[in-house]
Formats: sequence, structure tokens, C-alpha cells
Amino acid sequence: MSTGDTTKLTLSRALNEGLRRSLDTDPKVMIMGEDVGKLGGVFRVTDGLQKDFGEHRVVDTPLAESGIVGTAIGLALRGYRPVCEIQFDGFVFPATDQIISQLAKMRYRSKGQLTLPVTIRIPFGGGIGAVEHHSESPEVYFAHTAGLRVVACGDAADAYTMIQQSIACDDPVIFLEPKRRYWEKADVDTTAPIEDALPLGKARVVVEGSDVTLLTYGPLVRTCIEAAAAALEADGRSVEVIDLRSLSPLDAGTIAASVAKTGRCVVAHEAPVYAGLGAEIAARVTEQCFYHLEAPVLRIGGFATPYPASRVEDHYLPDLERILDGVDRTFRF
Amino acid sequence: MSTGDTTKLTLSRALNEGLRRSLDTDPKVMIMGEDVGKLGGVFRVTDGLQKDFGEHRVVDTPLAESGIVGTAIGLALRGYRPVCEIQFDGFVFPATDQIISQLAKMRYRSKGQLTLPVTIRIPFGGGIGAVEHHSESPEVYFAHTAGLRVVACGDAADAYTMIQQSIACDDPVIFLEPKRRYWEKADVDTTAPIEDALPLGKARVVVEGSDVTLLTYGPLVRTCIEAAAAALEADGRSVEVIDLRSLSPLDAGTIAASVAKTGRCVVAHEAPVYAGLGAEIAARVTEQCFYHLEAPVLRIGGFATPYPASRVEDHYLPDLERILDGVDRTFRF
Amino acid sequence: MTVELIQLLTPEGERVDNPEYPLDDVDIKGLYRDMVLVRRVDTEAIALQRQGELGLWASLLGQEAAQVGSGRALSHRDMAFPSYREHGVAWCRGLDPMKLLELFRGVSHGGWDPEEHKFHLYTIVIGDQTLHATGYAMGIQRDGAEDEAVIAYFGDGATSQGDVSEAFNFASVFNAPVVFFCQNNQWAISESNERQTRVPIYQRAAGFGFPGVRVDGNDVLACYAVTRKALKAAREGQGPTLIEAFTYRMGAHTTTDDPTRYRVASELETWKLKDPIERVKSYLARGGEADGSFFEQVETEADELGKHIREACRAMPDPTPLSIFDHVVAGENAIIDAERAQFAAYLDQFEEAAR
Amino acid sequence: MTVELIQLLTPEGERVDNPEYPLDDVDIKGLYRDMVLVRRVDTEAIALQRQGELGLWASLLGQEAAQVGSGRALSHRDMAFPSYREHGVAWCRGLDPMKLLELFRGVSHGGWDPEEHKFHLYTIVIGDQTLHATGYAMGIQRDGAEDEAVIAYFGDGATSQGDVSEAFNFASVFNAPVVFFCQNNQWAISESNERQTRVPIYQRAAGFGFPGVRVDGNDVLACYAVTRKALKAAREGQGPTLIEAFTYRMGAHTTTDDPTRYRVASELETWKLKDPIERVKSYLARGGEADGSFFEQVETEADELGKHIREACRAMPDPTPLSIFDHVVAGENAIIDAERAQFAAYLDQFEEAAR
Ligand SMILES: Cc1ncc(C[n+]2csc(CCOP(=O)(O)OP(=O)(O)O)c2C)c(N)n1
Ligand SMILES: Cc1ncc(C[n+]2csc(CCOP(=O)(O)OP(=O)(O)O)c2C)c(N)n1
Ligand SMILES: [Mg+2]
Ligand SMILES: [Mg+2]
Repeated sequence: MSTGDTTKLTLSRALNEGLRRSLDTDPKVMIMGEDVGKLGGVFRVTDGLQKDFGEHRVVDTPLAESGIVGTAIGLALRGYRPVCEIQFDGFVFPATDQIISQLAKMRYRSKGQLTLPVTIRIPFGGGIGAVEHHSESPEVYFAHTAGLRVVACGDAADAYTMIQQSIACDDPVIFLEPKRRYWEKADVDTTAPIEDALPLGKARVVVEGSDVTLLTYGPLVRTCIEAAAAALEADGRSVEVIDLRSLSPLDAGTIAASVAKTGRCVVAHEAPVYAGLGAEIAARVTEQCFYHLEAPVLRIGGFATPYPASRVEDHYLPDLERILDGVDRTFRF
Repeated sequence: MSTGDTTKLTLSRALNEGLRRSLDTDPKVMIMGEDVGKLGGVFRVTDGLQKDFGEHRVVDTPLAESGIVGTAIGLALRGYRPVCEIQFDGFVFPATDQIISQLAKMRYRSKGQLTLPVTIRIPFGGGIGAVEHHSESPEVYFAHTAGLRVVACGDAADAYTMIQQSIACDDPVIFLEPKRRYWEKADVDTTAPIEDALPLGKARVVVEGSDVTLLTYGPLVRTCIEAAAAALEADGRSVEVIDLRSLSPLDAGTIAASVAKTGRCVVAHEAPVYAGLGAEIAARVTEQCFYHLEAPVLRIGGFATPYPASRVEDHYLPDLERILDGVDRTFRF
Repeated sequence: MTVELIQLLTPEGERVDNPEYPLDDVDIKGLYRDMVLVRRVDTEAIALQRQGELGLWASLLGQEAAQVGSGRALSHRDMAFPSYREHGVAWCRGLDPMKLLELFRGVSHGGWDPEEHKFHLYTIVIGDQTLHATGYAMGIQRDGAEDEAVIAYFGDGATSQGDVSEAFNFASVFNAPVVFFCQNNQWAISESNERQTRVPIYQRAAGFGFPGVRVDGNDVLACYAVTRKALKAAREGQGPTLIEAFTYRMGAHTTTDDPTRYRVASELETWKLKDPIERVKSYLARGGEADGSFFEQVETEADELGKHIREACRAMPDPTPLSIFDHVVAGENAIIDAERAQFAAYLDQFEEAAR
Repeated sequence: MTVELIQLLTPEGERVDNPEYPLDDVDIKGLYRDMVLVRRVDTEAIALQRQGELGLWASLLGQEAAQVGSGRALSHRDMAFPSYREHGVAWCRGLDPMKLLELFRGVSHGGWDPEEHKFHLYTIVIGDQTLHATGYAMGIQRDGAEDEAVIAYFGDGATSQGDVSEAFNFASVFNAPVVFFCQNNQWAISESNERQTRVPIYQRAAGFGFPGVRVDGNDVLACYAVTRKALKAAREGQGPTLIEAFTYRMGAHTTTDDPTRYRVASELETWKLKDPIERVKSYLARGGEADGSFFEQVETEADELGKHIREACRAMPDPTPLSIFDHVVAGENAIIDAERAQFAAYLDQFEEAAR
């Protein structure tokens, strides 16, 4: 039972504690990836874990993402629960075949006789002034792929619980970490039993509101919370912000309930709008809330261009202003 | 100038003629892939081309899709126009990294100084009673990727012109071929100058109608045409069928004009509905035609499951009945 | 480099001794029986495909020795990761051939329990399974299971796939107990070896830091002995071995393929002289180890097996429409549930109408 | 296998002759100058990153000989495909260092014209460029351009990537005129060689059917001679060669890395004794080929270069917001145009507001 007292942890640290907890409680849990050992990962998410759990459970692998995911599948078939770290979003693509053709489909192929409890951690999104391939938002590639769970944490508290839930989940999970939020702190209750945490598939209303629903996940959760505050202050608009958390499957119920109430909806993500996750949300919300909608669901996101050079990324990324602009536009219908 | 007289060709043959035309007119055009030489490809699309154009222009490559696309990029940098054949949809995934991180982004990276006129031919979709990985519809992975053109032909006539336009296009093109339609014949005017053909980016209204817009592409074009006829006959409904042809970019103008006219819209594709291309279309149409829509845009497609065993695929694939059911439902709003 | 081929039984059926590969306790008659029976499974399956009972079949004709020899070298605790043509290995593992037919009929994507017979599901994406095998072997290391090893099957064409090289490297770097068994049947659909590699395949291993050996893939005794030795080395912590079984795909790539388009008939003729079954038969006959009654008995067995396969195949029930939604995920998934419910309702309409 | 290392200049600066690698016309003073200047580029860039002028920098410290030696061995017609650390090769190709700083400052993703200096854009995804280099070499074959070859640069870690093995295989099967130049700087970020391979990297080539050679990567003369020979062989139709330049990453992986977490300081000390520049300096000095004035002159040049870099870097203009939409595609794209227009209108609101 929770002693109630919480500690302030950065998101990166919260993940580290969550991984530690999983390694502690289940001897089958393993971590594998590039530089996850002595270095503790380029974001220090696995800091100290190899020292404490040994080289057999925290494994520095050869530099090959397909190899990492492919061998993780084999380890899972042997009864292990591998947690693969992909160093940056842009480097998951060499593993696409193993993820889409094997990891996602093997349970189906086996008529449910095989489970592949593999978690693939991917630091995603931009805003850290990085070079090319270090600021991608690949979530929809995986969301469209049946057989995978795709989740994204928005703050340290969720990071701590969701990573443990993902590892405990018998399905393969693509676990997206908002890299530019790694260093942001939040209260984390490390004493609360994981069973009491909000289930992995559930969205969370992070700001209650009545005029418009703002849906987001990952790095933009905080931005949207700030946008809600700004909207209220600027023109008394009550924005309900929902952190989707689960991108596949979507928590359609929570979303529909909110939109039925507000009649307006805006989706924000960093990935390009074109054929992005926002499209699925917009289409689904419109089907479910057709008669409630005062305006079409608007999507605020990245442009239909590759991720630009970092000196101009602030213009590419949806910021508070662009999100508010989207909110305003839904009221012009 | 066209002599007007046309020949009946199967879709596979039309592609073969189109490729031949391209090889003939541009010495830089090459074909590369697995079994494209003596065998002529498993669907005979490259039949006879190696014999006529030589092993240097029609190349049997080692069995490695990433290698095929990666070396095609190098050849394109050297001034060639490689046409890569991916043997089946399910085998494009090993090439994802080269397609997403290199092929799609290199022009941007070079500030427009590099062009990569690479065409990647992918036989896609189900319905041929094949084993696993031979019936996939991966289009949205590429449509979401900025820097790529994604097109799909629906009949032999378009196959003949679109493959030539794709090869002539300076941008990388993902060229999707409706594999279960390879053996279907249509009139093809091989004398018409390619310049007179409908531009690659344009959608085509294949059946004019006034009550509801039915959007589709690839293998379902024919199914939708039949559905339109059935709808008219059954309950006098006038269905306008649009073959999108270009999946990225979408011909939003043609789509919006139709929906503005009909007020109802159904999208059909074989790929899973969840986060599929239909989502983008539904979201976009709703934004553009909000006040015209009498009902939400409905999506008919594959389920959120892996492609099933072939003995049950007819239930997975949207057929005439399911598409008509979707059309009916838009009238219940 | 001189290419040496390990052979213990000549095409003419003469035993060759090789001190490195002693053959003590091997049950040659049993191996003969296995090969005859799996060839029969293959023949029946091809016929069933012709009759429209199967959607496709990938024939193992000519590769019986490579598969039975290596398959019988496995201990009951060893794990095998096949590609899609390993019907002979499946047989040795005790998997009901009907399970394979299920897949090629289109009734399932496999659907057997890999742990039951220590035989993983068929993998169709070329090369992918070599990484799964390597990972599984890394698990064996972590379990400290010294009496277990893994064998990964793949073809000559597969050696070109990046994943296979990555598997070689992971296995080598982690010294994993896995044997890479490459059936070089000379062809990858229509592409011959020189499209895939400039040097003999077994030589690939040295560059990754482990031994490679080429064995006569049509010699069941050599395949047995070489595989057994490699598995033993793996179990004893000596790491991976690459075995190149030099054999020949005597049939088409699959039932949809037409080899006359890309290879000459004479090639097949020369390889027929090296038939994996014939040489064992003549050895057994000549040495008097088996008499006519034995061969007859095996034939009868084959006939019965064939009969069973023909009947059982036709009797296979099709999956139900709603089974499409089964076993996608282990946990809850509201999206799938909603789609299933909607589709069920849709199907009911027709039921209604039918009434 | 015995591992032999080709060396033509010892760490102490003594010339070693090797009949296979004659050194006739080489301009050693020029090579020295190159190395000093690229090291200065590196030093300045690191400083600029510290000052917040660059977002990141990947230091080549310690790898000057491998890069300048191989870079100078290229003819003006040869094409180079770098990874992201080849600032020394860029220098030899005549690319303005500021172009590199643009990338690391975040002003562009590269943006230079690869054909102008026959130096392709930096490739950050490990290994991908090896396939581009191979394809480019296949194009050279088709052009019948017998005086051109390609060189592909990559690191020790990259050899684990499937794409690199596929590149080796394509190059070998097609006998493409490409030289694979692997700078084995002992580290892939925090992972040492034994995490990537169990045998010396150069040995990987034999398994793919082409020669591999290990050269002292801190010996600019050896790197020059070995690369020149491999390029010549490639141009003459003898196919690919893998060169493993055995060197050391003396600095951090990049400016964001902290090597103290994973390697001991003593390692750096031993490698300092093998410094690529020092040995040439002592050779030139001892042999009297160069006097103090020469060294001073190079120093002055370096100082001027440094000054120029510092000023030019700070003077770099940022890209405009709307430039985000430029050069995505060659043809028309209504989706991009619409987004650009909408974003432009959005930005105008603020302009308005500002007025
Ligand atoms: C990644 C991938 N690409 C292409 C294919 C299509 N394909 C199926 S079998 C085959 C040839 C395989 O040759 P080989 O590895 O020698 O095995 P064999 O069929 O000869 O047993 C090809 C290209 C595939 N299954 N997977
Ligand atoms: C496909 C891919 N995975 C991971 C990374 C992240 N990363 C950047 S450099 C590096 C290490 C590369 O080591 P090596 O190949 O030896 O080159 P070096 O940096 O030592 O020059 C890694 C893992 C990447 N850039 N690309
Ligand atoms: Mg083969
Ligand atoms: Mg390195």
C-alpha cells in the first residue's frame, strides 16, 4: 500500500527506477541495447543497472537494431522479458521488419500459443537541438501495425508506472519516451502498488474543461496543459486536456465522452499531420460524435516535410501559440 | 499522337510494356530486384526485359531488400533511374530504413541538390490465396513519410501510363500494384503520348454519381465500380466512385469537389482501418466539407488484425457487400 | 582456399570413413525410412496442391538427407528454427505433417506449439528466424542449460540478408550455442549461387569468428555426423558453427514456380545421380543390412501415410470468419473487440436474411 | 590467423619499407600540414560547441592520419561516402569546413553539393552509406568509367549493421569498384571492439570473397599507400577491398559524451604515444626535410584558419521559418504547398500584431 509520500524525480530517473523495480521483481526481465551498460544509455535511463544486475541481464549489444529486436524475440520465446532500448527514434527503422513481420505477428501465427512480452523503448520527438534522425516521431507506423501496443508517457509519474506495466504486459509494447522531457521533474509515488496505477490502455484527463477537448500525448502533454491555462486566462475558454497515453489501442470511450461534452476537439502531436495518428483520432471522433461536433476535429502537428535542421525546429514543432491558434479556429466554425 | 486504336492487355502485361517503353526511351533506366531477370519476376512483370536490355540494365540482385534499395540510391546518385521490384508487399520492411531515412530525406538533406528518381514497385494487397506476408497493404507507412510519392494503379491503362510517369518523376515513388488484378485485362492505348496522360498526382472519377462519394484505390477500384452499379440497381442510389491513384499527395481538390456535391463519403481500402490512409482522407474531407457532410465519412477496410490465413481472407477483405453496407450506413445518419 | 566437402557415404553408396566424424550408433535404416516417408509427404502435398486442396507447397525434394540427417542429430532438448521448407526436420521432431499442410492449405499461418516438439513455427520472411534462434540460444546461456543447443535453418539465398549476418555476429560475440544450418540447394527461386556470393558459403563464418564447414547435403550420414558434432560443440560452450549442406532443389521453388524458365534440365539429371535416398538404399542392400522385406515395409508405410494425408487434408475444416479476430493480442483491446462485434452484427444480417 | 598491421612510419617517426606499398611521390609535408589544419578545425569546433555556437560536434582527434592518408589517396574523380566524423576527408576533398559546421550548428542537414567535391553528404544512420557507395560504384561500372572508384567510410561499430554486410556482399557479387574504409577507433560510443566482433575486422572481407587488410591508422603514409593500392585495384576491375585502419578515438564520442564513464585514462595515454601528427613531425625534423620555419608557417596557417572558423561560425544566418518547406520534393505537392501557405498566414498574424 502507498505510504502516500512521493519523491520528485526527473522523467529519466523515474524510468530508471521503474526498470530497476521490474528487474528486481522478475528475474526474467532483461535490458538490451546499445550503450545501456557502463554508460547507462545516452540519456542515462539505464544508469547503474548493469552494475547492480550484471552483464547477463543488462546487455550491451552489437550495433544492430534488427539484431537487438530479433534476438529479443528469441529470448522472449525462451521465457525472458527483454526491454530493448533504441537509442534514438530515427534508428528504429532497421528493426522495422522484425517488429512488423515478427514481433507483431507471431502470437497470431501461433494461434495464441506464443506470447512475446518484449518492450521496445524509444526516446522520441524533437526540441533538443539535435542533428538529423534524432527528433523523429514514428508512432503511427507502429499504431497501424496490428499486434503491437503503442504507449507514450507524458510525465515522470506515468513513466514510472507505465514502463513497469509495459514490461509486465504479455503483448509487445512500443514504449515512447518524450526525450525533451527527460530532465523534467514530477512527484512520483514509488511506494504505491503498481496494481493501483491507471491501466496501461487508459487515457487520462489531465485538465478538466467544458468548451473544447484537446487531445495529445508524450512531449506535448505539458505544452497542452500550459495552453489550457493560457486559453482560460486569455479569453475564459475552458479547455479539457486529455493525455492519450495509449496510442494503440486508443481509449475511445474517454475521448468520446469528452467530445460529447465539449462539442469541439483539437489533436496535437509532433509527427507530421499527414496520415499521422491525429487522422485516426479525428476520423474516429467524427464517427462517434458526429451530432455533437460544432466544428471539425482540427489537427496541429508537424508538417509534411522531413524534420528540419534544429535551428528552425521551434517553428516546426507545435508550440503553445500554434495549439491555441488551433483551439481558436475550432470556434470559428 | 494517339492513333486511337487500343490493345487489350492484362495489368501485368501493361506494366511490362510500360517498363519496356521507359527502358527504351531513357538509357539511364534500370530494373533491379529478386528474380527479375530470366524468370521475369514472380508475376512476369519484367518478362523478357533482361533478354532485350541486358544484365546491366535488368539486374538480378542478391536476396536483400535493404541492399536493393540502398544500392538503387547509389545508382540514382550516379545519374541512373532504378526501378526496384519488391517481390511481395510483406518483404519491403527490411528496406524501411533505406526508404524512410535515406530515399525520402536525401533531397531535403542536400537542399535540393540531389534528386533520387527511384521507383519502388510493390505488388500489394490480398485475395490471391497466398501464405503469410504475401497479402499486405503497407501504403500508409509510406504515405506518412514526407519526401515520398505514393501511387497505386487500379487498372491496366493506368498501370501502363503511371509506371512510366513514376519512372520519369524526379522524386522517389512507391508504386503499388494491385496483385490480384494482374491478370485482368483492359484497353490500353500504347500509341498515346505519355504527356497526354492524366498527371500522376491526379485522382480520377471512374463513375460519376450524385448521392455519395466512394473513394478507393488499387485492387478495390473494380470492386467499388461494381458496388456503384449494384447500388444503382438495388435502390437507385447514384454512387460517385473516385480512384485516388495518388495516395501521397492526395488530390484533395477532386475529392472535396465530389463530397461537396454528394454530401456523403465512404473510403475503402484493404489495409487495416486503424490509422490507415482512410483516416487521413476522412479527417481531411471533414475539415474541408464540414458543412456539406450529411454523415461522417465512413471507412471500410481490413481489421485491426494481422492478415488472416487465406481460407478466411474473403471475410477480411472489403467486398462488394461490405462496401455497400458502408454506403447504406452513411444514409442512416 | 580449397573447398573440402565432408562425405561419409558416396553417391554410389560406399561408406567413407572420416576420423573427425565417427559414426558409431547411427540407425541407418531409420534414416532411410525417414527420408522415404518425408519424400512421400512431399509427393502427396504436391499432388494435393495440383488438385486445389493446398494453396501452395514448397517441395523438399532432393533435400531429404540434409533435413533428416541434421534433424536426427538433434537431441529432444535442442530447439529448431526452420524456414519454410523444413518438412523433413519437422518429421524428425515429431510434428504431425498435417500441421504443415494446414499452413499451405491456408487454414492457419502455422499454429502449432513450438515448445511441444521443440520445433518453431515456419518463418517465411527470409532470414528473420536466424536472429530468433540466436536470441533463444542466448536464453539457454542465461538458463545455464548445458544440455541444450539451437539449430537455425535457412537457404543459400538467405545468406545475403543483413539479418543473417547480424545473427552470425550476435552468436559469435555472445558465443551462443546455435548451429547455423544452411541448405545450399543451389537456387534462390531463379537465382543461382553466384548471384548471392562470390565464395563458398561456409567460408562466411570465419569472417565472423566461428568455424564453417561444407558437408555433402545429399549424404544423410555426413549431415548427421557433422550436425551432431556442431551441436555438441555448442552445448559445450564452444559457440556457433555454420554448416553448409551442399545439396540441390530437385523440384520447383514452390508449386507456382516454373524452373524451365531459368535452369537447364541436364542439371537435374546430374543431381539425380546423387539422390540422397538411392545411395542409402544401395548401401543397405549391398551390405545386407536390409533385405527386400524392409524396403517393402517402408513402402507400405509410405502408402498408408499418403492415404492418411489425402484424407486428413480434405477433412480439414476452414476457419470461421470471426476467428480472424482471435489471438491478435494477449490482453484487452477495445478496438479489436469493437470491430469483431460490428462484423458479427454484419454477418448476422445475412443470417437473418437467410431465414 | 596472425594479425599483421601495415606500417610505413613508426610511432617514433622512423620509415619502414614495404615492397608491396612503395612510397614514391608522396608529399609528406603536405600530409603533415593537412593533419595539423584538420586538427585545428576540430579543436575550434569543440570550443565553439562549448560556447553554444554548435549544437554538437563529433571529434576526429586521433584519426587524422586515417582520414588524411586515405583522403589524399583519392583521385579527383573518385567519390567518397563519409559517415559523420570524416572532417579530415572533407578537408582533403576541398570542402569548406564551414559546411560541416553548418550541420553541427543546426543550420542545415548538410546541404553541400556532393558532386562538386566528390564528397557525399554526411550519413548519420550507421552503415547506410556503404550501400549508397556500392550502388554508386555499380553506376561507375555501367558508365565504363575505368578511372573512377568509390570509397566508403564507416566505423568499427558499423560493421555489426546488416546493411554493411549487404554492401560487402553486393560489392563482391557485382565486383564493384569500391573500397570499404573502416576506421576502427576501438570504440562505438561506450562499446569496445569485443562487443562488435570476435575477430579482427579486416578478416570479415574474406568471408564475402574479397581482400581485407589492416593498416596502422595512425600512420598517414601507410593509410595513403594502402588506400591508393586498393583504389587502383578497384579501378582496374579487381573489385572491392576492405581496409581496417587501426586507430583510436582520442576524444569523446561527441561533445555530449563522457568517456570517463566507460574507459580508463591510461588507454588514452598509451595511444598518445602513437599520435599520428607527432610521428610525422619527428620524421620531417630528423630527416631535415622540414625546418622550424615550416612548422611555424603551418602553425600560423592554423591560427588564421581558426580565426576564420570562429568568425564565420558566429556569422552564420539561421534558416527562415518557411525554408522548412523547401526542397522536400522536386515536383508539385499540393499538401506541402497548402501547409506552407497556412503557416505563412499564421506567421503573418504575429507580424500584424507586431505592427
Ligand atoms: C525478405 C524476403 N524477401 C523475399 C522473399 C521471397 N522469397 C521467398 S523464397 C525466396 C528464395 C529463397 O532462397 P533460399 O534462401 O536459397 O531458400 P530456398 O527457397 O532455396 O530453400 C524468395 C526470394 C521472402 N520470402 N522474404
Ligand atoms: C542505425 C543507428 N543506430 C544507432 C546510432 C547511434 N550512434 C551514433 S554513433 C554510434 C556509434 C558508432 O560507432 P562506430 O561505427 O565505431 O563509429 P565511430 O562513432 O566510432 O566513429 C551510435 C550507436 C546511429 N547513428 N545509427
Ligand atoms: Mg536455395
Ligand atoms: Mg568506432
